[in-house]
Amino acid sequence: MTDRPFLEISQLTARLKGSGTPLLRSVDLAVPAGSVHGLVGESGAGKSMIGKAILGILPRSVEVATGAIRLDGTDLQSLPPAERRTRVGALTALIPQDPLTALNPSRRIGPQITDRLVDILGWDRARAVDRARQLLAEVQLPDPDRILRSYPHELSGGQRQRILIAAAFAAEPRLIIADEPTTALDVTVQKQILRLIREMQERHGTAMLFVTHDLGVVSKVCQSLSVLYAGKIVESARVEDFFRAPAHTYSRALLAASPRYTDPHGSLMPVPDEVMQAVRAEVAAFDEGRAAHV
Amino acid sequence: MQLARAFLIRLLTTLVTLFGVAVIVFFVIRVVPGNPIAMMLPPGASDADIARLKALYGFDKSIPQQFVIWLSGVLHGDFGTSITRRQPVLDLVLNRLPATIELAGMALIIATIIGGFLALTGTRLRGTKTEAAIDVGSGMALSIPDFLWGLLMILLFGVLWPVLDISGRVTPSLQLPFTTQFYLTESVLRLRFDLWRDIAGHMLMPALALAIPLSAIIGQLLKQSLKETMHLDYVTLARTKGYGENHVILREALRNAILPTLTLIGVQFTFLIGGTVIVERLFSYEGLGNMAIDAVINRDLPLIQGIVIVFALLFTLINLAVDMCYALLNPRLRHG
Amino acid sequence: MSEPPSDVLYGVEHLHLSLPDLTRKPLLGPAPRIHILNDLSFTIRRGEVMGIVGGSGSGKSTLGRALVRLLEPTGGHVRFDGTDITHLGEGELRPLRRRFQMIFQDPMSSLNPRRTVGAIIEAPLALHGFDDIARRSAEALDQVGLPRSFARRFPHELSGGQRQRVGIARAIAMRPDFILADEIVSGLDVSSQAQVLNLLEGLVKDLGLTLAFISHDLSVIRRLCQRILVLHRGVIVEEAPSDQLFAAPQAEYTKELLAAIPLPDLDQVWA
Amino acid sequence: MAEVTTDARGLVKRRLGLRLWLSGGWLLVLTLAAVFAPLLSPHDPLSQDLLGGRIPPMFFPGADPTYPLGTDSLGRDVLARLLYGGRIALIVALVAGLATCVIGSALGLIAGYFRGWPDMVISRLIDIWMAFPPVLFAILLIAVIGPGLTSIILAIVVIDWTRFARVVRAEAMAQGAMDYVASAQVAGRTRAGTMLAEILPNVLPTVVALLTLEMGIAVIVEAILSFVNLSISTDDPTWGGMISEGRTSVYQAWWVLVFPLVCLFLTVLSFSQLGEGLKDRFDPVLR
Repeated sequence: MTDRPFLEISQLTARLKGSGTPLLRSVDLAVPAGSVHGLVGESGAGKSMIGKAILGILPRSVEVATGAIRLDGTDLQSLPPAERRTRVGALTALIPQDPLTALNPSRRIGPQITDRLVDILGWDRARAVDRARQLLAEVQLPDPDRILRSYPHELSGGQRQRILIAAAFAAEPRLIIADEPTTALDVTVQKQILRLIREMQERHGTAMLFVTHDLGVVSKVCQSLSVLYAGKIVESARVEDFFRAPAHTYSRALLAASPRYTDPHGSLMPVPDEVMQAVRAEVAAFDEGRAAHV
Repeated sequence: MQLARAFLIRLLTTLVTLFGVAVIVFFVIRVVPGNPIAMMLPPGASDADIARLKALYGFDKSIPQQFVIWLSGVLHGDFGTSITRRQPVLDLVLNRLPATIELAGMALIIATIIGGFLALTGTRLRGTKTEAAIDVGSGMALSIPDFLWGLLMILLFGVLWPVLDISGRVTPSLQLPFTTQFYLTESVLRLRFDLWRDIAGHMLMPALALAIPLSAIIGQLLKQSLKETMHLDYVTLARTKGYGENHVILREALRNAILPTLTLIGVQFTFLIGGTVIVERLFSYEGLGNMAIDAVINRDLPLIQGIVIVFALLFTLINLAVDMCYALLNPRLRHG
Repeated sequence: MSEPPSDVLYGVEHLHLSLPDLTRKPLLGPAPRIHILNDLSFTIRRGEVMGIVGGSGSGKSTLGRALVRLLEPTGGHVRFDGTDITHLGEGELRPLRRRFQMIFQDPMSSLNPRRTVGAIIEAPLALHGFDDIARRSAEALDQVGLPRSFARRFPHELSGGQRQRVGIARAIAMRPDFILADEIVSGLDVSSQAQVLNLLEGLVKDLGLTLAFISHDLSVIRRLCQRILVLHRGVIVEEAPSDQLFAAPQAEYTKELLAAIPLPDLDQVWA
Repeated sequence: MAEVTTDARGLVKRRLGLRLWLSGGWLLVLTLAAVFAPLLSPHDPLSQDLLGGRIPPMFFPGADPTYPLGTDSLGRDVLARLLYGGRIALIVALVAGLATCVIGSALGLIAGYFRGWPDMVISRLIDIWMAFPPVLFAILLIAVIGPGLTSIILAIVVIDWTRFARVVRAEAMAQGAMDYVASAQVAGRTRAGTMLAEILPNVLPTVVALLTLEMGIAVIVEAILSFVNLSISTDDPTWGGMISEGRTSVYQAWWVLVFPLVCLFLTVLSFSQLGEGLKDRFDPVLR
């Protein structure tokens, strides 16, 4: 692998159209090929927004104001829309949150796995179907031919999540964005799915951006992480360093607020008001600094 | 199995509904104060004449007795004889029904095309001024009923800019070589496009009057449904695969968006057929509804009963058909 | 050591609950029944905090709703403070209803969107003939740490954590003996989760409440509960004091559940 | 995120605010005109002048300034008939609209919230009613009970209660599944109490929007019945009667058709837009 990170985001700023409220504040991020990077934060912190900005699926009310998103060195923001779309389609994939709504209920599973290969990458159909079959075996789903012919409602939630993982790896993407892929699942199923994602990621050497609110999950699947507050990265660190000693007070508070049954009195601690005030002040100071520069 | 059971239950409730309609219309119209028999006879007819005629039409029996006789007749395909027209009710109804079906069918086709176009355009251009204009326009269009659209069209295309005929189904002087009453369909099949043009010209305004509110409703419902579908994860997923907006709307969203609107559109279509009654009157179009109003005004009880039952049958059949379509289009039910 | 009977607030014996499966109903005759709860027996003692844990489909919410008689059990007995409430009609239940309250999972659904927070808290008080309703509702807001001015707000004008506090205020304003909390923190961010749990912990102590706390999250349960009931597919697979359950889980399912939780901790053996 | 929704809301509100004012304005003008019809009418709406038939309205050749909107074929003043016709239209709209609303909503609420046998009965009735073509049903009823203002109102209530019942039933069913209903039960509220205190406020916005819609529909039904000569009496001035007459003489005297048609258009449109506007303005959830 090269030294250069596969995904490189620099100074990415996104805001609401109209009011101009900032949603992402100068986000810098680098994910080397084959490595898993976690994005953590509470709801509204902008962690999903980063993935959406890369994939080009931001809500219409949101615009990217400044910054660059480089995939393999090419800045996506400078590409014309149609080219950006096919490039993103060829190089990346998404594992969505809710397996129950992420498959089209009126289409069979087969085409939903192969359509990208045929339509975007120009494979011939037979080869794409072979590939789909092979992937279904890889995610440990028995009887791939039956599944390819099935409709989503004929399969269980766990099966559907496996299919979505298979579909994500179908085109050998270089980067996968996993957006809370196990939040909707029971903890025992979550474990199986997380292990499967890890295995697949390692085998295919894919870079991964793993969006989650659960620091426990991060400690199990990621090599590095960024903690977000109000669209700003307050800390980026390697996982070993972070869980031994988080650098930022907000990160520390977030870690102390996380549930940990092994330590009933040292976990689920409310974030102290001073910490909230401090991190808010930091964001405000950042905004003022930007305003002063402009 | 599941499907067969659902279908059986629907069939049963349909029969209950039809029976209810029959009971209500039968008893309601027998409270009519005017005496239909008296209207048939010349002034000065003897009491004996009246009694003879009453017996002929069965009006001398008690109302429940009359109902049983009528119902058993209906089950044998005998809807009685029209008092004013002195012909079997079934013949009269079957003679007029095709005109109404063609009118309603044309209106439905127009409404689906316009409504579908509005919904797709509004979805494709969501967030723009075009979408806002479609919303406001269809909001107004659907609050104006067919009756007013018909009158407006008479003024616009009948009087102000007289390009279309405002009354009748076909120009009376034309020779019609048709064997059925489906004039529009038969004119196409016989390749008589001269006649087709005349018939379609007569039909266009009443059909448009019926279609405009429905097209606005279809447009709104389908657009709303599309909007909800466009937010679902599988649509987002399709975008990340590299597909463009048109593909996403047409292949991923449309089919799933149509399903929930289908049942609603079925109900709206029955409303449209209900609207033919007054629109046919407005355009002197010789259909079932126009005949129905005459029948009420003339107190032609057997004819009223027959027409109402036929309408009810039509409505329930449409709802049944819509449910079947729903089941066929929905993989969840098809492979249940 | 057996407790004297007056110590038992809830006594549940051989509780069964099944619902008709209308999707598989034959044309004639009754629908087959889905058995959701099978032969559950346990007690909840006065002043204790009981945790009920299980995955989706375990029947934990159904059990909760049977305890506060939102559902009628199909078999067995539920005794509340000595009264058999298993099959009581609404009329007979009404005087008892003040004494067992419930906090719901989704405050967006459980708070009437078209009533103000004040009205939401006061309506049950009025029903049960409390005096000084305005004062009681204001005090309830104080107790859950919301400003009194919130009484004039509508639910959609609050944040998730604030809404859940309103749900708690509504329940404690009635001065109940027992509160059932059904997954009340699962929709919240970790920081609000911690706050709501702290609040509930304090209220239980201050008001001498008995609490049944339903959750899918064993970490949350451990923080709050003295005794834990593990439910799996409608059956109690394990019932134990909290410390004992975490120190030495007995049932296979409990072990599996514990082993699956990803702790924010690099030393955990997980994979 | 919160910001953008408020913004969009604000935009919509401004647009609807305008709609609310326009529609409310027209209905106010109409109400005033109907109330003060005797003062505003230059002529008796019934007095005929066979020599002064088909006088065109103002600004057209041959117009008579005392007949600002012209006369019909019997020489009756179009403006006077329009004003008096507005009275009847408004009475029908208010009385029939409200009666339909109360009866239909009550049945829908009971069916949707209590379910069980009341729902079975009411739903079956709705099914039967939906199998009738409504206009034909109305005409039939008027033929049975005889013409007159009361008959019209009665006919509208009988044919249109299902519109409310259907929508309110569905809405009440959806609301009944919400936890705030379970919460009311935990609090010890009776079933009927829950229906009135918890469910009703939540279906009310829908009911209000339907009510104004129904008022517009009532005006139309009255016009349709007058159009087929089954309304009040052939003499009394109604918009539908004027339209019926105007339809037959549209080539000779377009104004007899145009003015009542414009009034009907504006009234029906205003009623429907008023409902949407009110809902948006006064519903706390949308506000």
